[in-house]
Amino acid sequence: MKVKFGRSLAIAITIGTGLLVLANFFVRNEFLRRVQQTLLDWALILAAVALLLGAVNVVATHLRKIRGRRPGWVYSLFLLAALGTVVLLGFLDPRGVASPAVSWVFLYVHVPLQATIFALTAFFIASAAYRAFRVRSVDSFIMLVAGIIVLLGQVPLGQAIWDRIAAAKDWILAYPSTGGARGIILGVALGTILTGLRVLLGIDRPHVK
Amino acid sequence: MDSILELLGNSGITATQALMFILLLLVLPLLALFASQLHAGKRIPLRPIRAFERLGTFIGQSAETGQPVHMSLGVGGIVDPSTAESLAGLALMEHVATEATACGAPLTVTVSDPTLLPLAQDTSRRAWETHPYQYQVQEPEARMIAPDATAYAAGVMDILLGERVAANIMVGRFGPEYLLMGETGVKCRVPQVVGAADPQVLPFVHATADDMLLGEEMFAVGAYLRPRPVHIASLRVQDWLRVFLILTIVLGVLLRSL
Amino acid sequence: MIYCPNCGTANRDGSSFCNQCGQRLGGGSKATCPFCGAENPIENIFCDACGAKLAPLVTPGVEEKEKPSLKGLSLPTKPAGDEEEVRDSEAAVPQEPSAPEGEEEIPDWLARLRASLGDSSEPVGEPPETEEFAAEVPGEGAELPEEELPDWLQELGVPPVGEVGEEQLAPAAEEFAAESLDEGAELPEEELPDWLQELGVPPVGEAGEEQPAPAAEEFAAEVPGEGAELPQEEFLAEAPLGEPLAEAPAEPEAEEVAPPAATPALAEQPEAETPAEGIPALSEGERPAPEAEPLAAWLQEEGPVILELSEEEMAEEGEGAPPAVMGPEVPAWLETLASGAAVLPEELGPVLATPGKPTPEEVGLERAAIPSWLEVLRPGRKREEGEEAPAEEPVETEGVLEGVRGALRLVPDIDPGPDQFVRAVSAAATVTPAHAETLTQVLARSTASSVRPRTVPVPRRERGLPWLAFLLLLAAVLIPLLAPGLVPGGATVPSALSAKAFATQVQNLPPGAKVLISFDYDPSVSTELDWPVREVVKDLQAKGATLLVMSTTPTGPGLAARMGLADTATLLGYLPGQEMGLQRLATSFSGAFLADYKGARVDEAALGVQSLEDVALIITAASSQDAVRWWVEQVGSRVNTPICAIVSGAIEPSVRPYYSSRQLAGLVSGWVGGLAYRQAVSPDAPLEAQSKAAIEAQSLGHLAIVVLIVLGNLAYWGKRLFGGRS
Amino acid sequence: MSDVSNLIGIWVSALLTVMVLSYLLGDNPLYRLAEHLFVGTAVGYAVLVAYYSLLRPRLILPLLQAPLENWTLVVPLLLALLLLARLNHSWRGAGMAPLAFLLGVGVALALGGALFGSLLPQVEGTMLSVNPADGGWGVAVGNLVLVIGTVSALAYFYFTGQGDTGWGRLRAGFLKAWRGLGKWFIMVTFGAIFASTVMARLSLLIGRLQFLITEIPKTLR
Repeated sequence: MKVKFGRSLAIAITIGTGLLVLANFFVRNEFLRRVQQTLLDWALILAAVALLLGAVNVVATHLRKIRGRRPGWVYSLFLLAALGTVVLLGFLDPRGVASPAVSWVFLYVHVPLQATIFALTAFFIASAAYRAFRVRSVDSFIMLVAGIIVLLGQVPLGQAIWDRIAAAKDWILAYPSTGGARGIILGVALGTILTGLRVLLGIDRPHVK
Repeated sequence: MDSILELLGNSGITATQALMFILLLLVLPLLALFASQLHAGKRIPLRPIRAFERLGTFIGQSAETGQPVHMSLGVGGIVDPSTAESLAGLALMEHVATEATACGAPLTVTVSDPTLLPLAQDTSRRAWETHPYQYQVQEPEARMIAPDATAYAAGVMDILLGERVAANIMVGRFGPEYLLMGETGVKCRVPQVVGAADPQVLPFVHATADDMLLGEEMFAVGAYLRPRPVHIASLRVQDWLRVFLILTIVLGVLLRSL
Repeated sequence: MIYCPNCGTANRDGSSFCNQCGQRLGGGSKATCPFCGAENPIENIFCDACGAKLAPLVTPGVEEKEKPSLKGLSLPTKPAGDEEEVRDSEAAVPQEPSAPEGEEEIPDWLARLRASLGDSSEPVGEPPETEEFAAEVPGEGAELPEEELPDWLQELGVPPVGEVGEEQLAPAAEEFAAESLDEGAELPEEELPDWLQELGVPPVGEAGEEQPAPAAEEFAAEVPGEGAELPQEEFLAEAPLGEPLAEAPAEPEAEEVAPPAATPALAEQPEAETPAEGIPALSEGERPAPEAEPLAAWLQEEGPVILELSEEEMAEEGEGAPPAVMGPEVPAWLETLASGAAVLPEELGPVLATPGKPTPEEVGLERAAIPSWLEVLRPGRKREEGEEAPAEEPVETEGVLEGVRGALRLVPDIDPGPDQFVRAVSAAATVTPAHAETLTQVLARSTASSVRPRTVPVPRRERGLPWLAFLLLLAAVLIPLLAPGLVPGGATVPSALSAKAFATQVQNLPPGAKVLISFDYDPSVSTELDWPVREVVKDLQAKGATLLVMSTTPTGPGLAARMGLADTATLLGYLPGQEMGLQRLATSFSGAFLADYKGARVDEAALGVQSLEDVALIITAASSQDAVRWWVEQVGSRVNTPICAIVSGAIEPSVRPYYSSRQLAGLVSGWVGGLAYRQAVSPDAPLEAQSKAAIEAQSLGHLAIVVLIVLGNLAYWGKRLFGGRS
Repeated sequence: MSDVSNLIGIWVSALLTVMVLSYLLGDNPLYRLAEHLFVGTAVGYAVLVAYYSLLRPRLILPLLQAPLENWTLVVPLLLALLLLARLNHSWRGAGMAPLAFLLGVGVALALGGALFGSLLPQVEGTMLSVNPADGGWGVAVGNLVLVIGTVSALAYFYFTGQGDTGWGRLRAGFLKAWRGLGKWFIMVTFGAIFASTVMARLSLLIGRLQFLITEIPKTLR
């Protein structure tokens, strides 16, 4: 009984907040806008709380790994150490994120790591290119042609090879490529609308037990 | 007509808003209509999507080999515009988790956004609780890696490289960091099923996944895997809206050109 | 009261599992690995020593049903009602093992089995042929060449009963079959569940199969026949494929329970569903195979165990000795059987359909298979610690069987007693149909598709080509960086109108104008965007503009601070809420930023900015098209201030439309765009050497990618055209 | 920040950069160490941001400093506590309410965003003139290609089929052709996006390498 009530309540909350927020898209109304603003502020706060929960989850996961001496547990030690250090530095200094210590870690540890790991995608893109553009069918041939034109059209070298290539690249990007992308985006929008409606109608309730 | 618009305008509703609202309202009766048709026994065939068919294979393999299945719900959350993609991932996850527990395949679900984590945890718990011998099977593990997209990708790479994954299923919102995960999966020769919606990412999904759920297809999970009349009806509505959009565009182009 | 060792919760006496946390209670704290014999902590899922999987896939469920209904108290393991029923039905079947000989060798349940068999079957059990059979069994089993199995069968991993039956059964089993049928008929009514009787299946015959062990004479007599039919070793070897099958062996217990009629569900379902839906062919005698297969798998698995017990050599001969553990598990397919009708057809249908015509005997066997097993096998009691389960016999852990390992879960130290079985069965009967369905679907699918090799290769670095790709790219990028000036085309940047428009916007700013810069990118693309942003900021500062710096990503302010903007500009900090945050910012600037980067309160009055209209120019530096879209849609539609964007090259195609539609007043994309901007602002200033080198590296890098694409195609077509022949 | 800390910083970041790049030689402990450090700092930094940018200024300080003015914040505070209650397993159910709230907001945002952020502008943007009189032949042809591309790519996703009545079959054949065309456009898009991404990613790599090549020698001087 209790559970059932909880469920109905949860569904009601979802539908209620959903409709309130959604209404703003359709009506320009000062009161509704303020209600929505309040709800969004609350949601932000809750998201921040959820982040704390998530951090607890991260810590717990790695603690478990360390306790179980599962493969790679040593790395988990470092992960926790890094996490702990950053959090500690941030909370020791009232300036928080802006404190010199945190800034230093951010500047000299976090940024280079993130930038370099992301830079690995350059290599991954190379090996993906090796595989992705094989001409297996008409489809993939089309992809190959479009890909190579755009690839060379972006750099001076391409223009040295064929002086119209930049124009060809621009044409592809402006028309056929945009067309395909729009089709995909519109499709996704349709899917999103129906997915959203199902939740707001209480048909899908991923959050209710 | 003008007077209606004026009336609406006075109450803060523009013509486009009214139009969109009508569009949204149209969906409801259609949905009800198709659902009732389905209940009455009408059959609506669905175009085959291979990724859905292959999922079970991978889970079966996982059960046989004891290697875990990794499922990623992407870097989206549930309080932002990527909510729908995250929900699609959750819907698929529910299916995957149920199948995995059913045949004893270990499953690890990772998320990046902390708001999605509780839902993933509940979903895995739910799948596990429906198992008749739940205490003899492993509950699928749902965990967060990091809220930052690149860090998340790095964590997933770590799982793919280090945990001998039997299959990698990724459905949700993905950004440019996808390539880090997708290509690592290829390198480790992990079979991958990936669903993503962002056109910026799709070429790389195409290049790295064995089976992909391209854009809109990822929202069809409910209809394909847990066939409920409402979900199939909802796909049908989607198709009708599609036709409506196409006609609108064509009409618009004609009006503009003439 | 039993206190849970794990969480301390008090559980009712007799509980097997903690009702709070699921910890196994009283069952001993060690799990013995059935493959290597190592002792593992009870909570281990994989054996510490050999990696075998210890956790059962599905064990005879002790509790599942009760847990939900009662909280705080875990029920005694035996529900009274069920138990009584069981007892009643069991009354007919002697429970105590009356095993004549060699108790040490034979696990209790076997003994009991024997006993039960013995009682009923002794009269029947000693046909003259027994001896021959016995002799034949081991030999044949071992001999079956794999080639005999049709490919599809192999793929499916289903023991080819049909074939086996035809080839081997036929000779040996003919007489046997006749007999076994007779035997079935002779069996006392009490023992046979109704449905069994209806089927007219000889329960004994099947039981016999399981126990080719010579140890028990009576058995031997019965067993040989069946044993001969089913080459056990081979089956096992193949078993890895068919998970369901592999697991099936576990079911004996459950099945045992079923027969006693204690579990109406089981009894009924087999009757109604199996014959009717699942295997319509059976009754016709056309398709014995389908049914036979599931049985076969079972039998085989069980068989090996027994074999090992009695004759170790046999086990060794068999290539894939069956993992001994199977006993206690309830096979998933059984459950499905119990719960849903359709299982058999789906899984077995295709498999069975193909094998050759079944001999009449086979037909009989098939029918008998499921039911009789259940009845005959009656394992179930708690193993004592230290006592070795049959499973623990040294079984081969490698080779074909390996795959099985994962599929078969071991229940190392619990052999649920008969009562538990009952429960398991009744549980199985009520198991959510959805679950059963799911399982069948999974199984059907996993067996049906042969697309991928069954065992997933262990992640391993792919050698060769990716490596080559990495190297090629690295070389292409490094050479120009170290030795600029080599690349044709040089560093002439394609002039970009959008970058020029950007420059114009900056240059036309009135002196002292307020400019809002939003760092909407994160460190991952900082390498690409930092430089153009720095260029723009430099020009803005040269114009004496007042910079307001914000970010829609949490890491953005850090990046801004990194450029020294924390001191030279007003660093408003992180605006949470992405799109919604921007919407709010557009409608009211005040209140959007409660505290700036340093935690100080933002004073809009001092800034002189009450709304975004007070700002002369908005610049977003973005790594995702979403951020640009938010600015354009949420801010651009509400505010008249021009918006310019500095974006990563990757998203230029998606962002450019906003420039074309004039929603963006200027656009700089990536590094190259930054150079174009630079040239537009000061056409005469020579490019720095570093930028030149970077552009050339970019050129050559693109060329390298093109080369890789070509190589990829050469490799692909080469393999396709010539690979087949070589 | 002092020069010394800067110097150390540059060396640390160079070291970390090299550690990550060592991944190219194969998955190795150095890389994994760097990667775990990265994940750790990312989570830690996010926690700090969540606290200093959100919780403190938007929830804690207002409630502490002016509880009466900000009494509405009690609601999120309660919801937050319910969410935190999830930490205790038996209280997990309590988290349903805050999750329901978040989901309601999120779904509405997604739905509204899809309608007004994607559907409307994209449809409007596709209603282009294909009349050469408006912008010349080049533009007209281009627009036509764009419109056909959009429409056919959209049709590519068609999910549901029709019975095999005559009309259904006709429709199926038509749809098949349409979908094939849509696939081509989608492939062009893939190729173009792939290629333009190459540019951005190569820039990143070049940037990192330049950092190693130029910054390190500077510190040695």
